[in-house]
Amino acid sequence: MAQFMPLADAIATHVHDGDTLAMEGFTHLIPHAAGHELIRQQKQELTVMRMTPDIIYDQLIGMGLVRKLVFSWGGNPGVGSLHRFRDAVEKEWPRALELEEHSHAGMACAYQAGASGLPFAVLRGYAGTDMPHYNPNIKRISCPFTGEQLAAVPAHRPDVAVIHAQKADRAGNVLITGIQGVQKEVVLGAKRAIVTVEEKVDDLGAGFNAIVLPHWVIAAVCVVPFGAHPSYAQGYYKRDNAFYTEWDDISRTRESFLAWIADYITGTRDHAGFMAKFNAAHSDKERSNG
Amino acid sequence: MAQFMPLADAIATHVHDGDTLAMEGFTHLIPHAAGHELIRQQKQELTVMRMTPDIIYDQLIGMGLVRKLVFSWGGNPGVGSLHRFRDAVEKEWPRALELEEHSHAGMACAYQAGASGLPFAVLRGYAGTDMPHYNPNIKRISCPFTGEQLAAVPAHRPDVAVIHAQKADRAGNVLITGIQGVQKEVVLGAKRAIVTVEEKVDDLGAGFNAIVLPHWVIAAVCVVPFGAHPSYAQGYYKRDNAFYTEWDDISRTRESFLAWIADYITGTRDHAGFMAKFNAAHSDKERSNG
Amino acid sequence: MADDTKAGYTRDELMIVEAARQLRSGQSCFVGIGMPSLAANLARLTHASEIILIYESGTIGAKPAVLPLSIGDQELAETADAVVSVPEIFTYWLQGGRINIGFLGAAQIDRYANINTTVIGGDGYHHPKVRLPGAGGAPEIATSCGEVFILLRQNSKSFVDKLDFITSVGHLDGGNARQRIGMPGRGPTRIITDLGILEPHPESRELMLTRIHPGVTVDEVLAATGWPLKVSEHLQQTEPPSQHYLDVMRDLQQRTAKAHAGGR
Amino acid sequence: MADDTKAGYTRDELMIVEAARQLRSGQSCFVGIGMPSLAANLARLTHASEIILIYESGTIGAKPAVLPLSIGDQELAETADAVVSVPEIFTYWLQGGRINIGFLGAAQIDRYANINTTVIGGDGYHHPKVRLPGAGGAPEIATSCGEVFILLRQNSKSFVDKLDFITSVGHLDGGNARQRIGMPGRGPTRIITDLGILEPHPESRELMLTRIHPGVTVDEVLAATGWPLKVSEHLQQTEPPSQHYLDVMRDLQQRTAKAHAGGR
Repeated sequence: MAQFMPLADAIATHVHDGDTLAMEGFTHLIPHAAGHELIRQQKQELTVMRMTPDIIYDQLIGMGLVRKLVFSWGGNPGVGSLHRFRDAVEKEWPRALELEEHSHAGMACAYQAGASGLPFAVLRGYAGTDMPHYNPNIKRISCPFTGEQLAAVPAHRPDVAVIHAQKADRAGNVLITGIQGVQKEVVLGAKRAIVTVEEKVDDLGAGFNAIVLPHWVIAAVCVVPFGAHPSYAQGYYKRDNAFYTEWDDISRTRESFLAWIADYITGTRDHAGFMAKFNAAHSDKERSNG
Repeated sequence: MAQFMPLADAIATHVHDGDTLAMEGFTHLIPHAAGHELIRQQKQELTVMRMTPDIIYDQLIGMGLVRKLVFSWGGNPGVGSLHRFRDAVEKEWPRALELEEHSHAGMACAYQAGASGLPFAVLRGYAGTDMPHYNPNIKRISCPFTGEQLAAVPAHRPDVAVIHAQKADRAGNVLITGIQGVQKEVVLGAKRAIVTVEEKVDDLGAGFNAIVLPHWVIAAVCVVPFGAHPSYAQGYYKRDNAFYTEWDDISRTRESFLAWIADYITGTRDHAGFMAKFNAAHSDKERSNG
Repeated sequence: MADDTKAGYTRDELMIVEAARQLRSGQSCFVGIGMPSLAANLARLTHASEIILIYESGTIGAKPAVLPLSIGDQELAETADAVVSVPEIFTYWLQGGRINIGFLGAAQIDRYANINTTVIGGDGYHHPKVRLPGAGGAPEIATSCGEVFILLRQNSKSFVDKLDFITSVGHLDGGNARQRIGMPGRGPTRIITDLGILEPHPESRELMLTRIHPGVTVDEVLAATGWPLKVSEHLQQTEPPSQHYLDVMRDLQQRTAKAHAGGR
Repeated sequence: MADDTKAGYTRDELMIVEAARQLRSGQSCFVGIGMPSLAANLARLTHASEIILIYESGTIGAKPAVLPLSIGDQELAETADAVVSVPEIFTYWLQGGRINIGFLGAAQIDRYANINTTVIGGDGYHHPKVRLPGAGGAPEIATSCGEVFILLRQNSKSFVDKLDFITSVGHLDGGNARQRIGMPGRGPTRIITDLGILEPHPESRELMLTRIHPGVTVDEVLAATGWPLKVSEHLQQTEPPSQHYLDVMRDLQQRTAKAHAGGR
């Protein structure tokens, strides 16, 4: 049953050192505030999974909190490389990073299998590629009717799913509007789910066939306005494309990265503090640029 | 690409004798008008699949058009038996009926596999039951990671899918609102899809995450008001529960069944004719009862 | 149907009330049409206001004001927290292990609570005397729900020594048979009939009569069972239904009849 | 980047226009961010108004007024005919065989149009010199689309004799290798570069230069290819881009830059 609580409490209560964590969101609704809170609380030895480990995981990796990454595309969308991810893989800084690498289809199907209570998923994929040589979690399976050879991947069953959504009602039912990614699957496949939302409302106003996650599949709901920034929340705010570009500079060197984290993440108490600082700095910047 | 055409033309063009046909709709949006048209056109030797072959298939079976039925629950919902279905199985009237019998989960997963372009589906089901003894399309499969034994069923890939929906826009994009059943899966898994709709509109008015089938996965769209009657269309008309009860009487004997078909189906030219006759008869009846 | 008793309620009414009393707020409950739906909604309207009703049509958290006549009534869709596809309800929700209680009926049940809803008599599956509707959602409800309640009037036609067909599995041939074939759920934990309640023996899993309804004798139950039914040493008597439960149930039934009468 | 030519357009512009010209109305096209998205939207805004653009974020039939910066921009969701989940886009739509054309880029490509977007150099997969983003949707786009177009600037760093890693399959080691391993799609049918167009030989499937862009010499193409590139006996020259296509493309790019500049 969903309990409303501050984000810091949700992370402290539901995320433990060594957990496998999936923070999903497909460009839209990426739970950045929750990622920042993991850094503030210095959660250790995490296995993190995500189709598109973008800035949110670049930060966790750069801070050395991640032991293993399960993923399918690790870049800064529309900008280029994730420098902290590359530094970890290429130079083992700040530590070596174990990789389990899939395709998008493999990840999506593994999440579906997790949500479906199945131990594995079947897809037509990976054939002829080098990916199975480096990922023992990609196997072949035969169709018992046609004999066709297909790929099998084990289900993703993370300890904790973290997603961001637009609204929760008083009972903790959650509404997702717009691009929905794999959020339903990761919540239903996880042992515990934390959902940050833009706001708590009396009535979701959800039509038929809207994407609603009922309160009883969620452990904690946290009201965190702008909780997806610099990603976007349809109906609330746009993607901060400029910050994705800035991240390329911030994250390029270890020093500038650590300075930014010290300033914006460990140097702020919570997401409201982060947003206040961020907005102040960026309105200054715009003024100085103007 | 969807073409608008009269229902009679769609059935004549896209349904051939011997085809495998799936007319889906889960209580809601059952494509009865299309079923009637199959009877008017006397399509022969059909294999028909449907999770819940209710009145619509009872009529096809009673008219001897069906060679084989693939299904998971064959009753008159909330009323009792399907007498024509029972007569075919128990007495082989008007002909023997081959059965391929699944559970709902098995059927739903087989449709998903069809839509997914996979040759089979995996589910945790059927274990310990007698169903696999009578259905060679239920096999066991091992998880390549855990060794768990699961069930496998072949994908459903019907020649023709037929569904009913609320609206189509001018391009032939179709909106389904409310209980959506397996309609998306059966359309995407079929070689050709016929969709009957309550009305053609300029703009579907579909919100984010609404169930929209794009025009380019549909062969024919037919505007057929009340095309789901006696089933219902959310936002248009309610389920005619009284007719489901009446069907128990109509279908109980071969004679009364054939008389009803002669009167209402082969005795009418199209669905508008059927509805006019049906409404006239039932308003008379109500008067005579009153 | 059972007769009215002097107590002011029928045995069917007692059966429904007793089934409702087994449910608790917060449980997720997979409900079929008919008696299970009546019992689950009675629970929701009395002591278990926060029970979560899930119908296989994809309606999650339905709160119908009147009982549905079909598994996909618009009343269910209009009152649900979420409406999802039928494949999703069977994969993510049922097989996904999200359902605490599954409610089943049956045409036949055996001593290990295996059930038949497929064929009866005649010359086997291909030439039955009576062709029943078939499996529906039952096999996987029986497999994947946390536990299963079966609601069924008790007589020697329905409580049989040997099923004509195993449609859905209870405890198979007993013992730890479910675990052996990898079934995640605990299977049927109680069979609620118009005469009493049967529960599986903790080890053998053979059904035992553990509770008997007021006004029913053990001999009557034994006569209504097609095998030598074991009776618990600690046989208890069911609480009679309270007037409040009877009132709520009858009111729900009347509202339902009224709502569906003006159907056309 | 290619220089401006006297012709009044850059080689990159010619590459994009040429890619757009390969597309037709009515085709369903799986599009990534960047050059493929630019080419596909250019086609939509010119000769192929009824082309169906599908992005892996689940947006089907997107008609963006400006180019998306990410695969899941709200512009895509707001203009799409349908928005579905990411698992659905990969299962029902891509693997389901509903996509005619898949558009891919690459870091490296070999003579059979196999591509690498995973790692380059260093000491193999575990200790690469350059860690690239990885597979994304490419392996299954390459598997399941009716055919695949690859859009890539041509030079000897990207057109290599041997890939450091096979991320997505083109024609493997040639011949009927795709059919042999059960791939439904035809695989890469054309590689559109800033120098010309390469197509697989009908039998060997080895890439051949079949068209060359205006102002480019065959020697230049050979020098930009890390293997001895075969040249078609019927080598043709690409049509220069019409002013209309250039105007529409530049206008789209300007609108895009303007829309995204005011981002915060």
